Amino acid sequence: MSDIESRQLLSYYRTMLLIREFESRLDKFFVDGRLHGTTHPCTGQEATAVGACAGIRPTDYVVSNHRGHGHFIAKTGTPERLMAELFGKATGVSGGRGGSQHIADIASGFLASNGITGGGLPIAAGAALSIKMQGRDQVVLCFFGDGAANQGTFHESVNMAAIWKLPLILFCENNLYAMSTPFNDAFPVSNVSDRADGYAMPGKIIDGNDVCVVRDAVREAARHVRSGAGPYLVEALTYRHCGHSKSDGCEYRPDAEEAEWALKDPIKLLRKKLLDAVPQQEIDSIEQAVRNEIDEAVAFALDSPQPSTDDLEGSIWAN
Amino acid sequence: MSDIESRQLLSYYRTMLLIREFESRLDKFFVDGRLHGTTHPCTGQEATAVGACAGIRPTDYVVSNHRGHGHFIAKTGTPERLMAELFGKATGVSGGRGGSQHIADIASGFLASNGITGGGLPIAAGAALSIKMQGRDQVVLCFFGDGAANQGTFHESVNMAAIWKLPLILFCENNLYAMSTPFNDAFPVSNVSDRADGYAMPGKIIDGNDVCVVRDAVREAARHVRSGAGPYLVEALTYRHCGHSKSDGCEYRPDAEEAEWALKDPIKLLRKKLLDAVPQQEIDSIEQAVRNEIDEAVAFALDSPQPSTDDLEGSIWAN
Amino acid sequence: MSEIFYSQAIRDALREEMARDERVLLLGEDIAGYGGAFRVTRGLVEQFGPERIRNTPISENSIVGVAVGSAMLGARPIVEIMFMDFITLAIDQLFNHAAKFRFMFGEQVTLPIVIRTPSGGRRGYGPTHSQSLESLFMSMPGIKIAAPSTPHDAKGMLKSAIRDNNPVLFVENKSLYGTRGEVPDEDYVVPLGSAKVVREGSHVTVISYSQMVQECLRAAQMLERDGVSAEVIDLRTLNPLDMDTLCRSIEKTGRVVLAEEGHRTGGVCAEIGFQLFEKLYYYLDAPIKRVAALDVPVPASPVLEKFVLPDHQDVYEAVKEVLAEV
Amino acid sequence: MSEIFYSQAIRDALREEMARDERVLLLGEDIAGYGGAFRVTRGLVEQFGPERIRNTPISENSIVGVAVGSAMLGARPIVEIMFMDFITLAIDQLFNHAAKFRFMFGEQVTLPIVIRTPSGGRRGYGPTHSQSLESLFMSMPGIKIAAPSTPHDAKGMLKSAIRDNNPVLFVENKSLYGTRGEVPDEDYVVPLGSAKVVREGSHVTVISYSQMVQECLRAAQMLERDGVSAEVIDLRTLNPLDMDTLCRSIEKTGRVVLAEEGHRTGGVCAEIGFQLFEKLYYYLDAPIKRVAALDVPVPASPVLEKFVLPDHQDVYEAVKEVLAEV
Ligand SMILES: Cc1ncc(C[n+]2csc(CCOP(=O)(O)OP(=O)(O)O)c2C)c(N)n1
Ligand SMILES: Cc1ncc(C[n+]2csc(CCOP(=O)(O)OP(=O)(O)O)c2C)c(N)n1
Ligand SMILES: [Mg+2]
Ligand SMILES: [Mg+2]
Repeated sequence: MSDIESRQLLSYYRTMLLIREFESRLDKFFVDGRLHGTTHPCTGQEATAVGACAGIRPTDYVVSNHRGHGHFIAKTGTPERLMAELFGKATGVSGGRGGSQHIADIASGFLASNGITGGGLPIAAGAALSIKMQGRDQVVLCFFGDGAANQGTFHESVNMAAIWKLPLILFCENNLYAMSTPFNDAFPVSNVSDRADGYAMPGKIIDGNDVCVVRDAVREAARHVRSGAGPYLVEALTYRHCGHSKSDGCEYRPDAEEAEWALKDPIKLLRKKLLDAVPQQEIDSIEQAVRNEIDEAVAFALDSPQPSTDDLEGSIWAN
Repeated sequence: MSDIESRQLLSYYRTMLLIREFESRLDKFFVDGRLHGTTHPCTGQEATAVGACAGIRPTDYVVSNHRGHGHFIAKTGTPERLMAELFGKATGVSGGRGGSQHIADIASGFLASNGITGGGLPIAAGAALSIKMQGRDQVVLCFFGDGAANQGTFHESVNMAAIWKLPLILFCENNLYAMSTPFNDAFPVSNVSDRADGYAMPGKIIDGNDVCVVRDAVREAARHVRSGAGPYLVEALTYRHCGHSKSDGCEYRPDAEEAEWALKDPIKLLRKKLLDAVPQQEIDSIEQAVRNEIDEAVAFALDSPQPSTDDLEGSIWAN
Repeated sequence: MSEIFYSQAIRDALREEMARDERVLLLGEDIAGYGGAFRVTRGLVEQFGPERIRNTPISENSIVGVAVGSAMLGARPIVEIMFMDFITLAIDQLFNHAAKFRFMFGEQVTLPIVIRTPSGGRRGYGPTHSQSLESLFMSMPGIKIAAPSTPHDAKGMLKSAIRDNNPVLFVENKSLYGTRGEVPDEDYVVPLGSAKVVREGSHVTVISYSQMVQECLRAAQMLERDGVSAEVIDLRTLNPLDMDTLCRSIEKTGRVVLAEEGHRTGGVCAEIGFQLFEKLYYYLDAPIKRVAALDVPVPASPVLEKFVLPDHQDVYEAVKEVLAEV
Repeated sequence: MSEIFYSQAIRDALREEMARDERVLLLGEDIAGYGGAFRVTRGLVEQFGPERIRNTPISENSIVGVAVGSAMLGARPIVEIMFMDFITLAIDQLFNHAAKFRFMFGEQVTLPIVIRTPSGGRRGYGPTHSQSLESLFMSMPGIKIAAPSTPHDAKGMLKSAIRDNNPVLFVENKSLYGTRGEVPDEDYVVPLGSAKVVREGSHVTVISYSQMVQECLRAAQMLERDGVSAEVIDLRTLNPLDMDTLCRSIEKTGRVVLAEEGHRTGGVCAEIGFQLFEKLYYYLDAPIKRVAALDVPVPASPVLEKFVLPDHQDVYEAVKEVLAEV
């Protein structure tokens, strides 16, 4: 492995760990009753978030969904204001108004996440339309789940993106379940990408737990869509290591399946790879740095003020 | 041609003529200002209506769309109460409340038509679900246009029909335009049926102007769906000989294209075929009978009373 | 009588009606093994099987459309929309199909459909998982609206809704699922279209429905300590409205506070208030006040959410204001 | 000044704003060559090309979603929904996305989006092509609602809507397209949020918007013959509401009739009536009356449609009733 490569892998590792640590810290806060509401953790799916964002340029855009913490941290690089958002604080990315499912950081190109399954797809297509009409060379990377692919918005937006050849990467995190519903109960075909032909676009199935595979696939997709050839579907197979949301014990998943995917933990796999290339100590220090960073994010969130209630109704309108 | 065959063709011919005469009479009434509102004539598309209904059993069901006069006459066999509906009379199939786009004749298995493009697809899937759950052996034949195939409801309903293996025939009348929009402006693929694979269902493209071809394709589809194998898409290529609705002069269609399709007029084609098999006089007498039948339908409509306004608000609730 | 949870009352009604009438089926996302996001349908698939407790893909508009089509051929479908916020996706099938088919097809069809859905906030779920959208349905003729506030009414009204031959929107405020109450052990129904005086009083009539009834009752207790006797009425059904029960009370009290969890402007209270005003202009001793959510999305932050959503304190204050009018 | 059709006024506003600001684009079904079902956008594609006058597939919900996404990156999209009835399909993108993004993302984005759509009946189009669904939007914070009744206001308000940095629902009652009126030749705007006294009077205030304003004016003429002086106010914008203009008039007349083409129950009048009642309880000399459509789908039959929809005769009678109150 070249040095550049190992630096890159270390950087992916760091971000993936940051995401995992973020989610696991949240989990503790929920258990301790320090957070309420709910959240959809992405534990186990760190390679899709980090790999996909590594495959686009910093100036490109991301549209996310309900399971968006990983996407956010991968795209923006920092967990602080997301942590503050979870705590409902004024310094949160959405000023505390959105919470876990409703986050945006326009300055970093993280356009929107939303609690409506499938709702982000037309939004992403619209952003891509603006890019195209303005003659810019950015792309939009839209994350959505296998479950979202059965919403009418998938069909409608992908069709529009295809006829207008919009720079849109449709990145499906197929984690085999939509909430409790196994893929095969909701689809008559074996893969989401079996539908790509129906929109005359490429559809590629990849290992979503290998961050480099994900990055490379998205790079390829980005090249394609940036060239004006229209949308490109990447279907990344992955698995969440946790319940759908806080209240889910995952009784619907076979133990053997969970065990099998535990072995494919993207962070473990990457760590193993790294151990061949860099000294253990370097990895250890990243792990420590990540814990520190999350500690700091928590401190930031806790220290932050509550949002103001002044003229809340007035604030709904832009001038 | 066997005698049975020629009897059958004569019967198709009669119904197709009935539809055409119905539409052309309506047209006159609109021009004369005796009807207002609007209507979507199916002139030129008589073979799809008649052929498709000939391919299912009388006990099967039909769900229609905004361009539904032909479907209605083909399924129910009679234009009288539809004519009364167009005149807004109490004897109309919908009691005058629905008008051209909102018709049903449950007793004849004509379940619904509706003014919402794509709205009938989930309705048809639901009807098929009831059939399946009740262990009956009927099928639902759902008419929709190429334009409707881009609505989210197409995707959602076809997916559900496919995973549940519902007895649903998806009959797409692809008349190359959705209102003024040519097929290729709205689709990135060449045919609606290019999407069938994405739902693991058969998708068959046929000549929609040959009534026998249509009938045979729908028969085949009916066999398939009745056997429990799930939905089946038939895409019938056809053309309307008229504007989308009353106010449409069709400036968006090339003259050459219109001329080409005029040659493929399904009624002319069938008449020619029949002339080889039965005496001209028999055809003439059918043509006369059809005109009489429409005259009678008009007389029936004109003689019928206006709908009552008594307790109109109360009538919205079923007991 | 047994004391059970609101969610259990709903589950019992479903179970009993499904046992009673094999045409009844359930459609919704994750309603089978998982039992739905709020576990209301848990255990039903074991008894009735996956055909009748039917998990659907995530396709709200077409799920409702499928229900409509199935009802046309004799089924009595119950749809669970996981959060009321997602009903926005199904408005076309609800308003242009379910609500209209019977009337516009000259009364040829009946559509016995129930749409069950959890409404409301107070859980920090944020803007797309906390709404109370009943008011959208107030203006669409052809769909009944039920919104019970107790386990007793939830069970009895859901049975009525299932046996009703019309589309019924059945609103279950999610804060109610964990509340308990007495429910008869034998079969009973609570008819749709009847409001209920849940607390008698003489100085003011406080009218609400769903979870806000609990807030109103709490406010009434606070008011009692101040010597104010508040009559509290639970509307229970928003369409059809039982105006008679309201009018009887107001003829007595002359003063009214209306309360709902939805947004203030264009809400349920506006319609009810207007009707009361039309009917009781000469009986009212003071203008009607309404208590409702601020006109902004329901924020996730606990501080903001509490600020935006109305509660017993707001009801209490509104009553005080109404009583202060000359 | 030139006398032009309402549809021409809209077209002129579109043309001028598109020439003025290249970020403005139009999205909708058959809006390019065909010019839309009502030919309102006819001729624009020749001037601005198919990129900016962009025909879409039939996909209402995602068309609105695409507009939202494009607005996030600097476009100023105008969506035409061919009939207001079809907006039901787009309620999710409108209510959970367009209306909420600014607030719920902590004011990071502005969404300058206009949704133009023809409402209303009186053409025999039947239940799914004749609705006036403004009231749905009354209860959703975050979307302005404009509904002009004259070519002058249509042009001036559409310009305001296009220049506004918020989502605006722009309602064009289809009966108005063929009406004519004077329109200034130079650039002008009519601000959103301002109602207008379109006829002065002293006995009663008649309040309406969109096509019903014409019915009210006709009723006012009939009333004049009876010696009744009716003040007629055109609301023009339903959100935000200009209550001041209404209150000033009612403080003078003491009597009010509200009129809309939508369904009576849960309609626009309920909200406005309630607010008037809240604000003017001590000024009103009689209960407010409302004139609206019956609570049934709008039938196709001319006889039934006329029976269901309100017109000048209904306004006339309502005023008579309000004046008869002691
Ligand atoms: C419109 C809508 N319907 C249903 C839900 C509830 N819901 C939230 S996530 C989810 C499953 C989504 O599955 P998938 O798209 O595969 O994403 P995953 O959760 O697996 O990441 C469901 C049903 C929702 N939020 N929005
Ligand atoms: C939801 C909805 N959107 C738009 C329309 C307006 N409209 C009526 S028919 C039509 C074109 C439909 O095209 P297609 O499905 O191909 O059927 P065709 O008219 O060609 O038979 C359109 C856009 C509608 N009625 N409903
Ligand atoms: Mg999934
Ligand atoms: Mg077509």
